[in-house]
Amino acid sequence: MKQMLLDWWRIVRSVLSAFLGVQNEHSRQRDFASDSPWPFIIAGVVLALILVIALVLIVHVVLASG
Amino acid sequence: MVELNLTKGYWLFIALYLVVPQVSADLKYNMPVGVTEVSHAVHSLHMTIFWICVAIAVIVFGVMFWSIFHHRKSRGAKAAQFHENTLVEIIWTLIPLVILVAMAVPATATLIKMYDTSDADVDIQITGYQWKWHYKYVNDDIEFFSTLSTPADQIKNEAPKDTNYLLEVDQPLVLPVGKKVRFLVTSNDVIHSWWVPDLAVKRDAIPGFINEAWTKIERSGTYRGQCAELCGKDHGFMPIVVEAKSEQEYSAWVANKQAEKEAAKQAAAASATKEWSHDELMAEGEKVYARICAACHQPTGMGIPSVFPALKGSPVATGNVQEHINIVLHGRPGTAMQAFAQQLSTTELAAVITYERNAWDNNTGDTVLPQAIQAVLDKQ
Amino acid sequence: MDARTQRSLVWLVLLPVAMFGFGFALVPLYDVFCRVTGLNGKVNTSPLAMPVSAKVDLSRSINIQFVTQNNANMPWTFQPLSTEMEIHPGADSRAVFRVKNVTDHPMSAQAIPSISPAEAAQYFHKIQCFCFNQQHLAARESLDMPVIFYVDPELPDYIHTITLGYTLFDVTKLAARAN
Amino acid sequence: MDVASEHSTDHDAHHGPAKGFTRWVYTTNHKDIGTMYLWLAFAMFLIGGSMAMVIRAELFQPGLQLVQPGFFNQMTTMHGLIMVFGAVMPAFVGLANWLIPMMIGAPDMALPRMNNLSFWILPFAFGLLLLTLFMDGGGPNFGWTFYAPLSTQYAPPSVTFFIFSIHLMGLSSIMGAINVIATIINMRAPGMTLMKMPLFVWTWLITAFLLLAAMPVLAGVVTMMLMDINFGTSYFSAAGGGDPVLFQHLFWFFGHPEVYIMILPAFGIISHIVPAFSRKRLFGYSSMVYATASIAILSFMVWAHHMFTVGLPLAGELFFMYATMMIAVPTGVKVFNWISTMFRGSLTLETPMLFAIAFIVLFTIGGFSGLMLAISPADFQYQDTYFVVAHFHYVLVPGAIFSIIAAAYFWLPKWCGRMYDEKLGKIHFWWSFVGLNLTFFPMHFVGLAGMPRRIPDYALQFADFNMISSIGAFIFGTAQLFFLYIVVKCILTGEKAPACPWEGAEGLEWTLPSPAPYHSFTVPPKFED
Repeated sequence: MKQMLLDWWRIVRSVLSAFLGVQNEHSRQRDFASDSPWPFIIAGVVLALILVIALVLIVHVVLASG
Repeated sequence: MVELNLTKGYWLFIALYLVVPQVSADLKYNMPVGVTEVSHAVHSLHMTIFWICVAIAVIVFGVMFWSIFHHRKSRGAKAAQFHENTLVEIIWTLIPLVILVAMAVPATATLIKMYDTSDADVDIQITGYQWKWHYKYVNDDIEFFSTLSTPADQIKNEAPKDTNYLLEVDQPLVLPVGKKVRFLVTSNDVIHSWWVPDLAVKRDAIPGFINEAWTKIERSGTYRGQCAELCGKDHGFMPIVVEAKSEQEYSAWVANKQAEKEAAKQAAAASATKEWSHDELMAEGEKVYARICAACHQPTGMGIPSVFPALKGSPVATGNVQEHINIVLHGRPGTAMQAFAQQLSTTELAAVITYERNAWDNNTGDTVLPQAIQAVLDKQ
Repeated sequence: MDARTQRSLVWLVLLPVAMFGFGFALVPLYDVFCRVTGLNGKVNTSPLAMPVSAKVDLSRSINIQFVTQNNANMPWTFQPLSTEMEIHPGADSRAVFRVKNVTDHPMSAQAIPSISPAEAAQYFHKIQCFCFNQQHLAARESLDMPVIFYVDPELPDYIHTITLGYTLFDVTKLAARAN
Repeated sequence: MDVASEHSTDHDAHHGPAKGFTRWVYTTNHKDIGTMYLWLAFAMFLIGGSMAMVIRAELFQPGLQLVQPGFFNQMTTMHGLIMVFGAVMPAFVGLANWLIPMMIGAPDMALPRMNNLSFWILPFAFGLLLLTLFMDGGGPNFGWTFYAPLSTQYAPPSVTFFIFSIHLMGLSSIMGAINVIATIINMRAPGMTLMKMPLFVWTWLITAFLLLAAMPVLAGVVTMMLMDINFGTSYFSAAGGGDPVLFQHLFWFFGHPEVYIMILPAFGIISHIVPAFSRKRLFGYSSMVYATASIAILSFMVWAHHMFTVGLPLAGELFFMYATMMIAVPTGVKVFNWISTMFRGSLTLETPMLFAIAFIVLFTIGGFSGLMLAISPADFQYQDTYFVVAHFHYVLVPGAIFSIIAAAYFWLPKWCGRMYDEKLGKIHFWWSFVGLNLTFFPMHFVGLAGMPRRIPDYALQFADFNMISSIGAFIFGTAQLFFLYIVVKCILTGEKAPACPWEGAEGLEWTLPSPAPYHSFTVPPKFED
């Protein structure tokens, strides 16, 4: 279970760095050594939705503060 | 040879990028500072972000051109073999992020100010038509069309162009100074966009919907703008002129306008009784035709094939008179042919129909009197 | 074409077909999104499921403006009997619009409502409105059309004026095609 | 003009290309199809360019001198459509067809017959589009963004042909994208893992996914238009419950990924040329790939920044402003990476490198004006003025067009086995550079001063900067005819090019002889990094 959590955290971290557009050689090779791309794609879509929701929340906070 | 002019090119380019905007900022080639609180805010936002971009550009391109010039092979530069440095990359990602947040704060404040249309003193309904604007003072029940008044021969380069070429209208929109004015923008046919740079107001006019905008003009004067959304053939020929008057002048103008409306009603009734001769109607008709109808049906009466029908020898202009009157009064729905019943007086309608039935050797010999038009209008 | 290309081909054809469907799905999605957020001044164009009997807030009065607009040279005359009205949130109010078919042939028209400011749209509830259905008028016929509405008391307090605008469309061809 | 055929060397096993016309009609060879795409793109570039000359000739002075406003609108619309769908996109698909198989060590594209079909749709699509100019009522005159109801209720009768040609172009692009993805995923040489692929292949893989997601939505929009015009539905007419603003949302949901479809391959090309002439590996290869992916994802969240003045609610304006500003970050990363690649490299400045440096400088200026446009309150003054025209021309002309020209100069020796004339190349560069800046730089200021877009005539205060723009436009236009001369001269009489004419160039395509044999990599090459 712990290993699984660790993997997911690594995938999330690498997708977040993808959003920022910065990644180092080492973790990129490790990312791309993994067998199937699907976990990355799912994490990517989920995090994209979270990004959209985060932006909408920021807008509401900004509007609420007036 | 190449390396030298590359550096010269760079300094010329930076000079161009730095000097020209500064020179043009004072000249007429920059966003107008405008006469409303919102336009001042937008102008300062524009200039701050512009200077931020210029600063970043000078630093980034400076480093780039220096390294290009310095590391040329012909100067014996050996290529270093580093090709990754994540720390540097993270830095040059966070710095732009910080700059962006710094820009977003004032922008948000200005935008919130632009969207507050509450408690307006005057409400104006602005309607975009194919190729002119219609203004209606909702509270004072005044409404009129505002059409381009630049004569056609200036546009065809047959006459010298005056200073406000293409930016002058026959009836400008008159607004009070210091009062909050609320615009209700909509459209009669296609999407237009009502834009006056000096007021920093730009709102799309969409058929079927009402869009809101507001302004509070600080100084009296004349402010000119144009339609800012492609709306067909004469998109470039439907300008906007706003005349800001002081409060007294404005209320005097409103009163005068309402009096004018009453007088026009009497005049219409009176002119209906006046005996108009065929030639008088033809002369008046020609003037009205040139001002309104020539835009589509062309001065020659030939129209534009399959876009605007020709009147010369047309079955309508030479056929049944009642049918011809009906089309000019009520227009033809779904086409650019408008209903001119509210736009022209009965005399003007009678004159232009008489002209259309006799000009370009249609000469049906008919004389349509204002009384005939009045009869049709009363029957409605 | 080897097996692997064939397998990826299946997915690669499904994606554009799905996106084509998504393009069409955006139409109802947009409508729902507009209704929920009152985007673009859209307001309900069908009778309310059940008229909410909100309590009347006598302390506050809202100025309702009525504005009319004919579309694409629609010849009918169309104007509100009174251009302005003071109402209390929660109270049912009634406004009348007069329309007249000035032409000499029968026509059908459809009025489209639009509320400004757009934020007020979701607090503006129409119980009965001539814009719920098409109006068919014979030649030279005139008609007074009522709209019964009320404004939700939860209307944000910075809104004091609401403009209800109607645009009148000529739908004679559309109606003829329908029946 | 047989680019790849007259050199079919002996070891080219079973058969060279067929002779004569049938070769080009029935070809399933990725090199021939690439050549046809590139020549079609060049022809469309010159046709679209001539329309731009008509526009700039009319705008040379105030007053109507040359064309009627109705025809002027047709010219602006067709200029936009032909340049976007006819010049830039086919040119990138042509480069993909030529380069991707060679770069990943594949013998050909995954679906050769579909490749042929997706090319041969295009000449008929553009023939149809150009024919609408001669139809009753004229060609499309509602702008390349064809907003309803101007494009539905008030359109000329030829709008249905316009819709059909957009369908054809969309179909061709979708098939092209499917082909590229299937090739990249399945046919890489052993040892060439996803992460060792050249960057041009990476950017095209991501662009292809953008195409598959965006193009169908455009097909949906034009289908809705077709039904509105002919079958009495009212998607975009308020009369039947529709909404013209819905059209703009749908169009720009496709529109913004489309503009990234037109710039991501350019990023790929520049990421090949800059390292080659700096004799240094690309800086931050993985960041470049991740940044491209991040741009692609963000491009679907920002579409409404084209509609700030349409009456969006305040929350919508803020959301799209913030999302649009975020795109500046990954784009910035890419520009910084190119500059770091050049830093402490060993540079030589042949023609491809000159175009690449001009790309970096001028595209970034387009990026800065784009950042200014993202600021929603300021956009109220910029929207639909010549400031926007200056922005997207700075992003597209030195962006997409310069990168395509740079790619042509860089890979021409590989395609036709002959070197272009270096001196003529440099003349072409400086000639285009001057013409471009003379044309589009004054547009920033004329737009700020208040000149709206798409108008055939303007007020007197915009007169002198418009004259400069028009002169610049003719300079830039003639430079591209000169480029045609350089390319033809190189193909016919250029001196023999070695397998790898560029000292710093790396990549599988440079291991092939120049010109690349008709069938290359029939046996997958061993690839070790």
